[in-house]
Amino acid sequence: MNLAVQLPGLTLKNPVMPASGCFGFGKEYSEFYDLNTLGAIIVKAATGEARYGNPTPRVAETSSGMLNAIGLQNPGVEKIITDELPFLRPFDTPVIANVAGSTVEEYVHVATTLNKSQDIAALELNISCPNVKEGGVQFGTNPELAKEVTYKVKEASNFPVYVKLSPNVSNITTMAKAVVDVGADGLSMINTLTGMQINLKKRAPIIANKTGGLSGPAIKPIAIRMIYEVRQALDVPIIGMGGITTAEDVVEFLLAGANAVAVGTANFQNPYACPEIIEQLPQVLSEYGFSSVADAIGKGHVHE
Amino acid sequence: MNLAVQLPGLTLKNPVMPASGCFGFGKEYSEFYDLNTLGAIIVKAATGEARYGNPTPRVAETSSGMLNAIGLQNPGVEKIITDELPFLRPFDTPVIANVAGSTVEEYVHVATTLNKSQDIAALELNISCPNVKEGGVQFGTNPELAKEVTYKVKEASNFPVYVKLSPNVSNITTMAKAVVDVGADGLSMINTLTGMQINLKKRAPIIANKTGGLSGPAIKPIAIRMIYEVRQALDVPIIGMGGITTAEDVVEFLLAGANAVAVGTANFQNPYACPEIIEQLPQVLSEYGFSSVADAIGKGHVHE
Amino acid sequence: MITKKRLEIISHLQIAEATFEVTVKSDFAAELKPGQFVHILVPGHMLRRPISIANVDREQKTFTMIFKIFGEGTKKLSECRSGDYLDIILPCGSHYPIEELELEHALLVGGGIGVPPLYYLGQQLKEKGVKVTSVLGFQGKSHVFYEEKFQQLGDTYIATNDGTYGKKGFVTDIIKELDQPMDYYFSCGPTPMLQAVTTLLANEKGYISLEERMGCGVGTCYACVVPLKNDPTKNKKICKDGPVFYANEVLLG
Amino acid sequence: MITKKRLEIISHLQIAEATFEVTVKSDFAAELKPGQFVHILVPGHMLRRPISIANVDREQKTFTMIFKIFGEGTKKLSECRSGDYLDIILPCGSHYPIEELELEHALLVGGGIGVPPLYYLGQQLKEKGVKVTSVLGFQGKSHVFYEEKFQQLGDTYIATNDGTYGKKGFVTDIIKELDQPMDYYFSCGPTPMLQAVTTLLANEKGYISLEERMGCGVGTCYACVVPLKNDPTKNKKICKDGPVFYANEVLLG
Ligand SMILES: Cc1cc2nc3c(=O)[nH]c(=O)nc-3n(C[C@H](O)[C@H](O)[C@H](O)COP(=O)(O)OP(=O)(O)OC[C@H]3O[C@@H](n4cnc5c(N)ncnc54)[C@H](O)[C@@H]3O)c2cc1C
Ligand SMILES: Cc1cc2nc3c(=O)[nH]c(=O)nc-3n(C[C@H](O)[C@H](O)[C@H](O)COP(=O)(O)OP(=O)(O)OC[C@H]3O[C@@H](n4cnc5c(N)ncnc54)[C@H](O)[C@@H]3O)c2cc1C
Ligand SMILES: Cc1cc2nc3c(=O)[nH]c(=O)nc-3n(C[C@H](O)[C@H](O)[C@H](O)COP(=O)(O)O)c2cc1C
Ligand SMILES: Cc1cc2nc3c(=O)[nH]c(=O)nc-3n(C[C@H](O)[C@H](O)[C@H](O)COP(=O)(O)O)c2cc1C
Ligand code: FES
Ligand code: FES
Repeated sequence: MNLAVQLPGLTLKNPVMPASGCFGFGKEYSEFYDLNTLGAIIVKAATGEARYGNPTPRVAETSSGMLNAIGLQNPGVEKIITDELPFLRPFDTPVIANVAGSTVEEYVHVATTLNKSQDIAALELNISCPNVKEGGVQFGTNPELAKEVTYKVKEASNFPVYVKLSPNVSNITTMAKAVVDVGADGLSMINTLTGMQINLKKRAPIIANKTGGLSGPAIKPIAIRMIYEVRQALDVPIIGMGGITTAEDVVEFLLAGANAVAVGTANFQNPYACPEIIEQLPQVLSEYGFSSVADAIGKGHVHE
Repeated sequence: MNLAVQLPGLTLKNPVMPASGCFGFGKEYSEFYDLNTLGAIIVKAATGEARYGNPTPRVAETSSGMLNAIGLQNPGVEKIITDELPFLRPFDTPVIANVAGSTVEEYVHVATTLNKSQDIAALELNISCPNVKEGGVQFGTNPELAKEVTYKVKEASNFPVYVKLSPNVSNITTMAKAVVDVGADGLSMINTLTGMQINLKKRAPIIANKTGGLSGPAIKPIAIRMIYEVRQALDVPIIGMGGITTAEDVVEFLLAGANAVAVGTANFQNPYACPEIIEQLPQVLSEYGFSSVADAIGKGHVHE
Repeated sequence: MITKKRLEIISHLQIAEATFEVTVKSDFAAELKPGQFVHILVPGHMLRRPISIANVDREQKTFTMIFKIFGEGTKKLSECRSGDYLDIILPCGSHYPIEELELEHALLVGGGIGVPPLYYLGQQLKEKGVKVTSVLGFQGKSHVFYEEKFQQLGDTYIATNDGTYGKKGFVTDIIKELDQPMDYYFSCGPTPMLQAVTTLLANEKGYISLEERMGCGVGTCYACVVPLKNDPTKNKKICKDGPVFYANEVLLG
Repeated sequence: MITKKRLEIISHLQIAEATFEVTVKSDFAAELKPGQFVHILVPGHMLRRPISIANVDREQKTFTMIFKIFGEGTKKLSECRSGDYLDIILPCGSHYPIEELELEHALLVGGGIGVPPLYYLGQQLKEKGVKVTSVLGFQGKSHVFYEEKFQQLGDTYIATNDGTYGKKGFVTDIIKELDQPMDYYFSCGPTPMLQAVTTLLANEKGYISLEERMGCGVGTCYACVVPLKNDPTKNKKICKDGPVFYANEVLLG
């Protein structure tokens, strides 16, 4: 069965890759299995300078999901290029760098700095970060801000840019169109939904940052809906994610219109999640009558 | 333990009521238990004329949640007043009517018509319906539309109006402020998040309407976050809902800032959900050191 | 009176390919009527699963359900064991109104997982002295169940889609060749089968039992509706007004 | 090598109030080191639960965990039985680096669910010929466990918060009165206890083991960090760099 997928800047042997922030920079899970099995790897967010991240607790468990507020902890883009990414060089698996920042300038700086890396194949532009200049409004919930940061990062980068959309919006298609209009090579969706859990004993939010991002199977129906909507409006490559834990989930994302998928939270539950999903994918695809990954993409769309 | 809660137009013996659309007009669950135990009852949405609703399938199951696209099936506001609401008259439990429509005029018509009912104590204004005049944009995702419909319904109605907010927005506080500004007596939150599930065999969305509203424990962290945010910005009565299945969940909503709560999807899993939660509430409240329902409201807020 | 109970499984058997027969103890057993269903909680799942009542033992105070593994919920139910408890809402829905019918000869037409409720119906009909003829359709030989039990009720004909057992084809292929009078037919099965049966037997009186994805199972959520034939702008609830309807009452498909 | 295995429970005992001792079979048992933990999947839950290794039987190829019911996950684990399987990631994290230490006399200071890892540590220390003194704190008498086992390792002192057993008060109240030399102390327990212990023993060398809510448990998600004492703008991961840290390395609380 042909699992290969061709996306801007990415030749994937299969459509399954770990999601940003759920796989570090690859070292830890390389102790569990051969990273060559992966379609690609999206590494943890990079910012201009090193970030400590938020105080702990940073995670909480919810029904079929989890909240996280890691706070973009990372050693900074320079150190990522010199100390983290080279580890992934020997693997025959494209690496996607996740770009974050608090100002347009920081995003551009990160993207420009990443131009010198030999170890990456594409950027994932994480626009779910709050813009400190605009008083914390997320780049990802304001089409004008999203446009601006996408345009400037596209201009600065030598790599294809996949813009990672936030689901915390009324109209995902408007956001998708905004960033595609200014040159996004693809979309990555969805990031987490903002949530909170309150500790009854402590009478306070469990997560020190109060709110956190909701991920996991709980959000899958929202991810599927958003990908379906965007796919109906736009012909653009989509890396789909949000609650994937099985090969059946992958096929559901493909049917909704994703060209490839990322697996996040499931890695924590099962460190072998990605290779197991990849192993089962051919069988599940053929069980539902598909002859390849390409054959399934967008096939869940009903045309009246 | 004092479970009583006093809200505009509503004297509740306890803070727990079934959510709109999850309890019909009360008849069916009255076969399971005495409706007098309930704090209040929110009945199914009323529109100007009878509505057939959407084609089936109208529901699907998701991880810790469900999707529904009932499509506001109801016999129309006149028949609701004459044929449905009188059944609830003998019970010592206030009834809240859920008002829906496709145009501002329809909302106003429903609210005006409900003025003649002797069986209700308040309105819940369901602004999650798509506005047919504005091309399907939801009243509940556009602050200006929300303002307009709230203002006109407030003007038309003799009852206190609780506006039911949609969670499908970037900034829930903006929506809350918009409707409170024009006189909403209270808020009811949250309605469902728009989602989709695709049937792999049929290669099509399971729900005939394609998208449906996601409810159940999966969305609880989003509900808690939104109530917490609105409570921090506004001093307005809030009926909280979204994934409540236990008395502990109720306390979490109270801590987040809800003054009362509604239980939706949980009724389907357990028809005795409401009375069981009410029964356990005193014990759970005292386990966490609260001496009454009022004592717990808003106590999850951390003030730096 | 509808209620919710924790009921003990006293027998759990596989009776055909992916098909299980589960009997539970219930003080309410004697009140259950043919055509009604129960609504079962599967731990870890949001929505209950509707399953028909396939038989009742009034003396032992037990009732039996037969189900096929379709998805995750029925898979989990298939993994239960005797001694486990199931959380069940019962009784749900309408029943075949045989008390009210003048009946001498009844035709039962079942397909797949539509067969089980007809067995309990057939038993009650036989008790009443009604002559019962059964036409049952299955996917293939390995899926056939309860053939002998139906034979004890009266003449029984089997069709399989793949021809591995009985007649190759559909239940309608058998009905066409049947040369017997009937007062009423009673049918349960997948919608395409019901459409074919009601079309073929358009001149006969009959009752059919429908399926739809359910939320509450008790009539509050409006998930499970079917449009009315005489006014498709109106509908009825399968969980409360149904699952049994007069054949001409509802619009299929 | 870190891995994930389905391991069979061969013994499951309640040993104190809400406290359970669970032993599982594992070919990896001999490789587990004191201070390390395992990360357990609780069916129906998104996040795994970290539990320390409380003992290892190299010959039987088993290891033992001791946990207390805290919330839903530990409650479900308490309901497991011998013969059930647990899905476990192991081994996780750093260990007490006793191979590298010059040691004659060790002080173990444990509180509540921080006691279990110290037992395995004490066993290994005793094997090495180190003199072991243990100071253990519990909520109250009904919560005390493994007292005799610790006594077999050396002098053992118990404190309970409510005074229902041993000394009323905190482990630090006992340590203050101890008049014994020590090369190193090893401590595990709730953060307030660790703060009190590290403050009291500020002039001694010691290792402490920390707890934090975890995502991955293997070092990829940055959920479980603790700031460094010499540079609080930097942090380390408790699941990978820890849970055992040199007492002066990290900033508590
Ligand atoms: C009144 C009635 C009586 C029934 N009696 C029987 C019976 O006696 N034996 C039997 O094997 N089956 C019966 N069914 C069908 C049975 O309910 C489904 O096979 C079952 O719900 C599938 O659940 P699942 O978890 O295995 O499938 P999944 O696909 O995993 O279920 C997902 C969701 O879809 C619903 N669903 C899927 N298929 C159906 C369906 N055909 N009808 C209703 N809901 C569905 C499930 O209940 C669940 O909410 C009956 C259905 C109805 C409505
Ligand atoms: C390295 C390490 C070793 C541990 N060793 C032991 C041990 O040997 N025996 C023992 O009884 N307990 C131990 N704990 C604590 C144990 O992990 C928690 O008690 C347990 O996770 C609580 O889960 P729950 O489902 O019962 O509670 P819930 O409150 O329902 O859990 C909700 C979430 O919070 C997390 N959580 C809650 N409390 C803690 C905590 N104290 N530490 C980490 N995560 C927490 C859970 O893992 C889960 O993700 C250890 C913790 C760590 C970090
Ligand atoms: C612990 C954690 C950390 C994350 N960090 C990042 C990040 O640094 N950058 C980013 O774009 N997304 C981040 N995400 C979001 C995921 O990449 C993914 O979009 C989301 O979790 C939904 O997928 P899932 O349900 O499979 O986890 C993080 C998610 C989790 C759970
Ligand atoms: C089947 C179903 C029908 C619903 N119908 C309505 C409705 O008519 N009007 C309304 O305002 N909300 C309706 N809702 C939303 C619920 O009232 C509630 O806001 C939502 O389901 C979240 O609560 P829950 O998670 O407890 O179900 C419906 C929800 C469900 C599941
Ligand atoms: S399933 Fe709720 S009305 Fe039928
Ligand atoms: S729990 Fe993920 S880094 Fe420690």
